[in-house]
Amino acid sequence: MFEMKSVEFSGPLDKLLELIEGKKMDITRISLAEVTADFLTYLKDLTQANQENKNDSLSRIIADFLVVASQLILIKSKAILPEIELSEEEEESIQDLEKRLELYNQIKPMLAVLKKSWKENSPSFSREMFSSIQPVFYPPLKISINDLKLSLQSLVDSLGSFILETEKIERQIFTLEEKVAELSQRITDGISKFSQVISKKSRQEAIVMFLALLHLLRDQVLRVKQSEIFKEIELERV
Amino acid sequence: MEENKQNQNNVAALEAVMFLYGEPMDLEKLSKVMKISTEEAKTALEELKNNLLSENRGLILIEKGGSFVLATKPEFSSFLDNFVRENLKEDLTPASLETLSLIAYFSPISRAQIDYIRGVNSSFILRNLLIRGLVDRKMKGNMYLYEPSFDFLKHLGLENISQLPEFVRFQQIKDNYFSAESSKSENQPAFI
Amino acid sequence: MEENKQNQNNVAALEAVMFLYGEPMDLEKLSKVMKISTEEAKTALEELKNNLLSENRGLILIEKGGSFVLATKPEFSSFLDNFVRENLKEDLTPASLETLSLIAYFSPISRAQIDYIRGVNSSFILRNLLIRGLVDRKMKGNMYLYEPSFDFLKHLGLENISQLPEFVRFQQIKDNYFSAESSKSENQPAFI
Repeated sequence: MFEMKSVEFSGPLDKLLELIEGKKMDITRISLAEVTADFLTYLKDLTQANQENKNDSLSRIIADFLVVASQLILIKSKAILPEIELSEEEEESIQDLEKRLELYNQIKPMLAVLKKSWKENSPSFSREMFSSIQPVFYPPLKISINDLKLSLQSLVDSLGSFILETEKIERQIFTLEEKVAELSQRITDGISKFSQVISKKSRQEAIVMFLALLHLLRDQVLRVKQSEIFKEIELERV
Repeated sequence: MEENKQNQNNVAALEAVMFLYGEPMDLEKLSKVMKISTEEAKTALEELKNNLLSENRGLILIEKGGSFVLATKPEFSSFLDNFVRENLKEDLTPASLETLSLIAYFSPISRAQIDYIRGVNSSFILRNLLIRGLVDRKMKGNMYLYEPSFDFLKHLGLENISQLPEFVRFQQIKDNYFSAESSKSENQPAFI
Repeated sequence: MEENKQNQNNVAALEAVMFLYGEPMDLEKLSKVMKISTEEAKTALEELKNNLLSENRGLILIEKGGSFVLATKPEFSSFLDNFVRENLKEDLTPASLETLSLIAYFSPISRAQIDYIRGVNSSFILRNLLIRGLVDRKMKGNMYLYEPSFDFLKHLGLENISQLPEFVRFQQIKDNYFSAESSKSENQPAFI
């Protein structure tokens, strides 16, 4: 099962490559569509592990995985329904993913090399600054109490933006498990349209909701019907 | 003869200054402290570096971005175990390793480039690496460029970054990739 | 021939060890650190001393009561003294001022906390502030805690840090920040 130590988790590109290599395929759109399900399963396991053991770095890894997952879902959808027209932006994003995977594949040996060097290193050491000098009190010529206050204030201000950034990322993380439960509940409550499920939800959350939908579909908990592309997805409990 | 004598003196003075200061110094700072020209400082540095190659010397000269610092030869690290910094003993996570190797082999590199190649947001990892002192960043234009720090070089016992294993080979990947990128389109989202 | 080679190696190792330790060491300690006999250490010391006589060396070996330490040659002392003084006199950089204000308001504070709040490694700046006598540090458990020096507070015309402007407000920010950080995860925030 899952190692809980976050050090064991690799990034999304690494995982994706591993899955593609596992199928002995090249990096193509077909192979990407092929491994989408496995990738989502891995993501589900990650989110489950995260629920059992809240951990900051794991949450961050999941956020990273979600970005790639949404691109894969796009590829998968296109593979299943070839008549889907991808927008220019979507097409670029898929090409980007392919390009990144190619590059990542090339630099993978680099990571291995550095990892080895890091482990088997013989370090050099330098001396501390003026290590032979005893401290002497040398006040700066111009320094006032106000300088200290202003400097600290601007540091605190920049801290605020970093904390906000942290919260933003955390807000983006909706665990798949939660969404599966939510979706399941809402269908039980009588909701029958996917658009109702994702109304007023952020793009990120909508993606996870769609993931949840795929999971319920796979587990044969529900049936879906879509008369036309971009039309309403009708939901029905099995 | 006179000039040679002067050179020798500069090498000795250089050694004394670098020993005392202990932190990296660039040519400008050295020439100012030693009251010689940057040309003379450069000659003295080269001679010092050459002298250190001798088997009876225990030091190396580490260089990064035009700055230099004296450090112990890596072969003697087993005698100096207790100087290893606590926060360098820890293993690197796969994400840190990924980011650090990009910075080591592809420096100087922007956060946007790192994010693009990794396919994920790297701000936390970069912050962590900065805090651990393994990478430096410098402002260029309106963005930060990241590069390996002196502490990183020291930790691996390298005199400069090009001593990293297979450095040239991986540099080529970077050159191929980035030159293809920049010739292809004007609007490159990843490299702004 | 073999023996000569070994001697050379000992001299190099000795140079590395003394360079880094920077404190007087006697034969016993040297032989223990270098894992050689005191006899071999003595031979290496003599050879090092001899090598340092060369005009292109800037260091000397000082002996005091059976202990040995490397130091800069006296002939360089006037320009090195100047160098030290110039360095201590330099204006504080924005980064130094930031670190100093952090220590003033949030003391006692550990290096890990300082690094974490600033988002970069602060060891060079802390060393600078220490030798300028602006901050002190004291060991608590296995880490140093930093605080403003008495001289520095006096220089600012303060009797204690609570007289700093808006001291209470900043204290609250500190408390909020660290308690929020530590409640968020089990992992120590400073060591992500």
